[in-house]
Amino acid sequence: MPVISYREALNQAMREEMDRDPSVFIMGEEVGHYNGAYKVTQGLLQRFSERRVVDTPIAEMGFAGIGVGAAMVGLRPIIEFMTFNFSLVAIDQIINNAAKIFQMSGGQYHVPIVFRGPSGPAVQVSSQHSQSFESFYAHVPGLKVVMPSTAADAKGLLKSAIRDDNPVVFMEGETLYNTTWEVPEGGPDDNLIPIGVADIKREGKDITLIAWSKMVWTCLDAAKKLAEEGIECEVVDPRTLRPLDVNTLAESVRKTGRCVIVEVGWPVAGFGAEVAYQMQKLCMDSLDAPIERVCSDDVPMPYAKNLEDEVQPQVKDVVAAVKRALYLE
Amino acid sequence: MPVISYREALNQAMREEMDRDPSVFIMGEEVGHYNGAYKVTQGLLQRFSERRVVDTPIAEMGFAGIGVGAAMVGLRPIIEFMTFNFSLVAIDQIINNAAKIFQMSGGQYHVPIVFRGPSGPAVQVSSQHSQSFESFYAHVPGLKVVMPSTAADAKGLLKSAIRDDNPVVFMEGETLYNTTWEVPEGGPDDNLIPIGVADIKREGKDITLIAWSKMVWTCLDAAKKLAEEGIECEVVDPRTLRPLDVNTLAESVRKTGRCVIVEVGWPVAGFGAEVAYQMQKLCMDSLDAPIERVCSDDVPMPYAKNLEDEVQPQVKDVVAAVKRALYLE
Amino acid sequence: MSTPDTKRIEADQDSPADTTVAELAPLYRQMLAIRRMEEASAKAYSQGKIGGFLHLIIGQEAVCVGAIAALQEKDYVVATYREHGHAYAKGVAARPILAELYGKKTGLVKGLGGSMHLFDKKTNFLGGYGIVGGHVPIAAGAAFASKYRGDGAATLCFFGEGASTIGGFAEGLALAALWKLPVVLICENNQYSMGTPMYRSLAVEDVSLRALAHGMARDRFDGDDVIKVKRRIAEAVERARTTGEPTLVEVVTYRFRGHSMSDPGLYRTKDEVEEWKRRDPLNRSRQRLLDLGMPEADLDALETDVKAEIEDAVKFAEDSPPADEYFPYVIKE
Amino acid sequence: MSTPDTKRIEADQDSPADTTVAELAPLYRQMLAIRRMEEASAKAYSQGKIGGFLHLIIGQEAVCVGAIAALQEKDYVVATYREHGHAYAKGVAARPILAELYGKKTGLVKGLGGSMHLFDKKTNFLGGYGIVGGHVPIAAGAAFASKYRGDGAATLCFFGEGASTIGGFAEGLALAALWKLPVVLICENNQYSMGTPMYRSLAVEDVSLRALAHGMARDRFDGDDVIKVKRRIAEAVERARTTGEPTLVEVVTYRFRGHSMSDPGLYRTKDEVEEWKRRDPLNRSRQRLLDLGMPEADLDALETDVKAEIEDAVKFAEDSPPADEYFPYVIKE
Ligand SMILES: Cc1ncc(C[n+]2csc(CCOP(=O)(O)OP(=O)(O)O)c2C)c(N)n1
Ligand SMILES: Cc1ncc(C[n+]2csc(CCOP(=O)(O)OP(=O)(O)O)c2C)c(N)n1
Ligand SMILES: [Mg+2]
Ligand SMILES: [Mg+2]
Repeated sequence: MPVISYREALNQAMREEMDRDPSVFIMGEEVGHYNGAYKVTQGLLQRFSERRVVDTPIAEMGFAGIGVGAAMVGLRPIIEFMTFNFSLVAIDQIINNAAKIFQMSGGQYHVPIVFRGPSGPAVQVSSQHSQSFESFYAHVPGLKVVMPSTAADAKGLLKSAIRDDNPVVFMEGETLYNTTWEVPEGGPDDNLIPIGVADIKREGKDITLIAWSKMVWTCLDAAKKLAEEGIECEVVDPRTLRPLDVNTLAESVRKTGRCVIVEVGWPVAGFGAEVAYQMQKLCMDSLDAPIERVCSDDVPMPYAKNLEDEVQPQVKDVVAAVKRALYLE
Repeated sequence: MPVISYREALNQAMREEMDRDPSVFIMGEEVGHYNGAYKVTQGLLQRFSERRVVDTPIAEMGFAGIGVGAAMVGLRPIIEFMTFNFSLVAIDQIINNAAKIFQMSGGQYHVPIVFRGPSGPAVQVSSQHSQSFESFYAHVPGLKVVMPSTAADAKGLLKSAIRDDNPVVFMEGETLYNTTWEVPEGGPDDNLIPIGVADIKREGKDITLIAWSKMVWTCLDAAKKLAEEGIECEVVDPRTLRPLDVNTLAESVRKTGRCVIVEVGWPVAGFGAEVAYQMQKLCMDSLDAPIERVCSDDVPMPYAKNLEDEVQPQVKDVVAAVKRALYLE
Repeated sequence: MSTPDTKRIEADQDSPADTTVAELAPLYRQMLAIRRMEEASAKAYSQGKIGGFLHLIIGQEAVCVGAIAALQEKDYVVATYREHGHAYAKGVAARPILAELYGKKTGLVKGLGGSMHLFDKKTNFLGGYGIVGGHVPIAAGAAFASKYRGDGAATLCFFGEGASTIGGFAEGLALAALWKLPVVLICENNQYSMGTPMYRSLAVEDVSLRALAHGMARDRFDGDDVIKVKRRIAEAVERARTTGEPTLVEVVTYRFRGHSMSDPGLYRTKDEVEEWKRRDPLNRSRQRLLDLGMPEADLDALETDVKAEIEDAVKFAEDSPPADEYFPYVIKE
Repeated sequence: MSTPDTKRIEADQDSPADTTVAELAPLYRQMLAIRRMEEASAKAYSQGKIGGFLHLIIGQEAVCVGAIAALQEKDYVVATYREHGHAYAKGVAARPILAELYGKKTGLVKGLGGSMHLFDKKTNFLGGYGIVGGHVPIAAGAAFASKYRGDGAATLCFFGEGASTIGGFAEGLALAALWKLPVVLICENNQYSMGTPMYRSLAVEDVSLRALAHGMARDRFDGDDVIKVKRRIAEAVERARTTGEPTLVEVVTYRFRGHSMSDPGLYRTKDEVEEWKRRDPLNRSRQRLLDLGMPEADLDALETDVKAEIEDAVKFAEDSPPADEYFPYVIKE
């Protein structure tokens, strides 16, 4: 299987879907002539022209809303946020319009739209540019929320998101674009990954690590380390936060009896809290220890590299949490 | 002790603090000449003039940001959102500016501001006007989030919020304004309630009900009903969601061994999930049953009264959850 | 504040636009039906049969009726929470509108949206929205789609003067101007934003000045004469259809009732309201029809007919079964 | 698009504003120090000693230096992420600025903010902000406070032409105009928003047209001559101080480097960049000082002095201890 980058996988997904369906177009800041701030839309303008690859001024609320309106009357917009930090100025369009129009119209209008872009901290871009808002979008009925961790998931899930008849918030890992993974080849209709299905990224019997996006990689590294000490971690990646595949998660937790949730964002009312609620509810009898959570520190992200590293969840933090959950400390 | 309405309590708190401190002013839509869309600012314009009671055009992002700027240079703004549903168009100012300026400036500038207004569903105002976003604001370090359930808490906590040197998101129950409670008399500096301290609204030994804002009333009604069947519920009201008084909550749960969390908003990644995470973490050994959650249905709010009632958590739903937690069904 | 660029409202009380009975009568009928429908809703609201917020358009009927009369069926309309009249003018029947206000299963949106959220796909009525300004980008989006497909449709977007200060409007306006989207942005300036008179919410008295910032076409006139509204909006629609260019149009009008049923409207003097009631667009059109030679008897017949239509709609709403499902309308399977 | 109202940029290459060595020399020194500071940051960035986003203002120095020269100490300045020069011009020393970029404990904001978030309470520098347009209401808020207190201070708010399409700017502008807040909104039009040239982001070439929508005072000119910038901004500051009225000012300028260090700037032709480098505001001021009779030797001395100042600041940053705490700066106790 060809090994490609997360960036290239997303690019292929959009290219294939735009080839397949003329109603799909992409709109956002610098997506065209600049080939994307993170080069995810590389080459799309050349291939599809300015009609379908639309560079926008800085007006997130405006172009997010334009996407919603266009979707209502039959187009399939992909709205790129340069980063999801900037989605806060457009969040009203996503929550009050995109998520509710199917309901408000009594099922007459649906909104097939994808809001995508990088999410989570990059490197030293400070507090206004280092945020993870997945818990905001996952909170809202009417939306789907997808957060792929690998190139293969990114491609298969973005294609499904573009074909979905509902608004999908598709959050990419800002630090994952250069990561590579085996991505199966095939025709435009092959290898789609259904939204709402979790994936076991590593099997293990001693403890379940639940993580998404970048934190899956952190958990896999921690699992390797712990394996050296004879501790077998199962790493489960929900891939989709809404709808959440609670059964796959719960099955693993019932099997291992222990659970550590790892997320890159702030702890309080983060999505990890929801996962914790579900797991204690579904697995209480099998739990041999309280569910542990590893998150960023509860602070705005500092600029200095040494502080930024301190704030973010590291492999060592996951290892420590696993040992607490196993009462090894 | 005089019994006054929640609305009057908020009005007194603002009047007293504006009398005490000339740097306090209130700004928002219809707060002055109209005396407030919900009449919470009744009489303030008359007493303090247009200089300190500022009617605004419809521009939440603009006047929320003006409040932040004014707070940076020494004023103490109270920004009223006609309802917190409209805070979504201003949320970038709250999260990216108000919550971060103290950190971004390395502690040089702080932002003593209160964002207040009604939150949660009213009656038949449909999906765009019936939302509860406390989990959004509680997620963000740099903010404090207060949600009083009674007139006494409303007055004591709003006075504390206005005096706080940090941005405080003060969410009032849209359906609580006419509720009454005993509110202690005293001077302008008396009876302040510290932010971050939970309150036990009813004592009981069999099970702990955790709820805030309007749901405290629902829980008290459910507790009465259950008492008739000999089930003694302890109703704990955190009053402040950030910072959360986990110890008081955990103490109660350890005592009763059972916990039901009741919230008016959507279930997924709601603040109840955070409470559940904390309780299972701190009380796992004392828990005799999984933590239950009672929330709104996971849907945008419908307009029709019968459907709206179905969607929202009712006393009967709390009663049923309590019985599930007690294995009585 | 009035500026050198302020477009004066020409006082044209006595110079009505040229028209015929054939053109005006149906528009008068629509305005009257909307008036009666609004009155019926107000009555039902006071009887507790309609809940939530109820925003009536009584006094402003000539704006939505005249403007939408300039459209073809394929054209789109996007409106606010004050949109019963716009839906009716676009072709939605009184029955599903009133049933919706009653929260019935037979309502236009199955009792899920209520007064503020009427939507009708058959007539390309893209909906009523409750977040001020948030619907302007949506209208620009429908226009974007028309340009993308080259379907020659135009989109009308209605909003109040109070919306002209919010970012959603500003961004929708800027993008429509930059991309030359076939949309007509119609500011229904009823001079109040809830209890706030224009002079406390806008730095200038002329909302259409916003167009100058973008080199966009603009127009501004009073909304008393439904035919005049139709003519002037038709120019903008034509511009959208042929050149694909947007227009910002301000129509000065007045709401006779409070902002919503819960607003007593104490911030306006009786005289002011009376003065505007003297300019009632319905009386004006009725008189014009008589002047044009429409027999009194025909007018009476028309009015009886309207009365029957609305009474039937009320009965339909009253007799319809309550709304009964919402889960199927969260996610499209 | 150019409209009838477009303010032409008068080509004044040969008609410099009247000034003296005493006035110009210190401004030239500031511009030079900023240029050297930016060059030093670029070098440190390429050495990996500075991380994150680094937005340089090289080529635009005359705007922040000239504008802030029109201020008093009590006046406030609010800027974007491209604000090293603005902080320096307001009186912040090169040492804490560079130490901040290095992420050191001795940095202006203790290593917590970095390049995009410089703040300095001593000089009333209200900060550098990273969300485009989000800082405009904050500037209006500082001006609101000045009006509330009657302290006679003015606030300058800097932003790029790319910010003129976003809601935060539109709402700040509307409220400043309505409430007559003593703020001067300065659009540093460097003709690009990242890789986007003006004609793809704005419907009109004249950003100051935005003022017409609010009956607000406006001005528009090129930013080559630091003295001219000072004079024209002084007029607006005077207006703010005396009448309390806001002004929207557009200054046309150019950035010689990419949007940030990670942008190669391939979207511009070499010729275009060269053309603008020929208009370098620093060379222009240096020549003007010579014409005004400043001895070459004094200029050399000034330049050596600046070189030393920046070298010292770099050394200070290099030798300072790393940032070491962040918890105390989340909530003020
Ligand atoms: C963003 C937002 N802020 C506030 C409100 C509350 N609100 C509803 S209608 C209204 C007044 C709107 O006035 P205008 O735009 O003139 O329209 P009109 O009601 O006069 O038709 C306000 C403030 C809202 N719905 N959305
Ligand atoms: C709301 C928002 N959207 C997008 C961005 C990403 N971004 C940062 S700077 C920039 C370009 C700004 O251009 P301009 O306003 O002209 O200022 P300049 O950088 O040219 O000084 C963009 C798109 C952002 N920071 N905030
Ligand atoms: Mg109005
Ligand atoms: Mg620029």
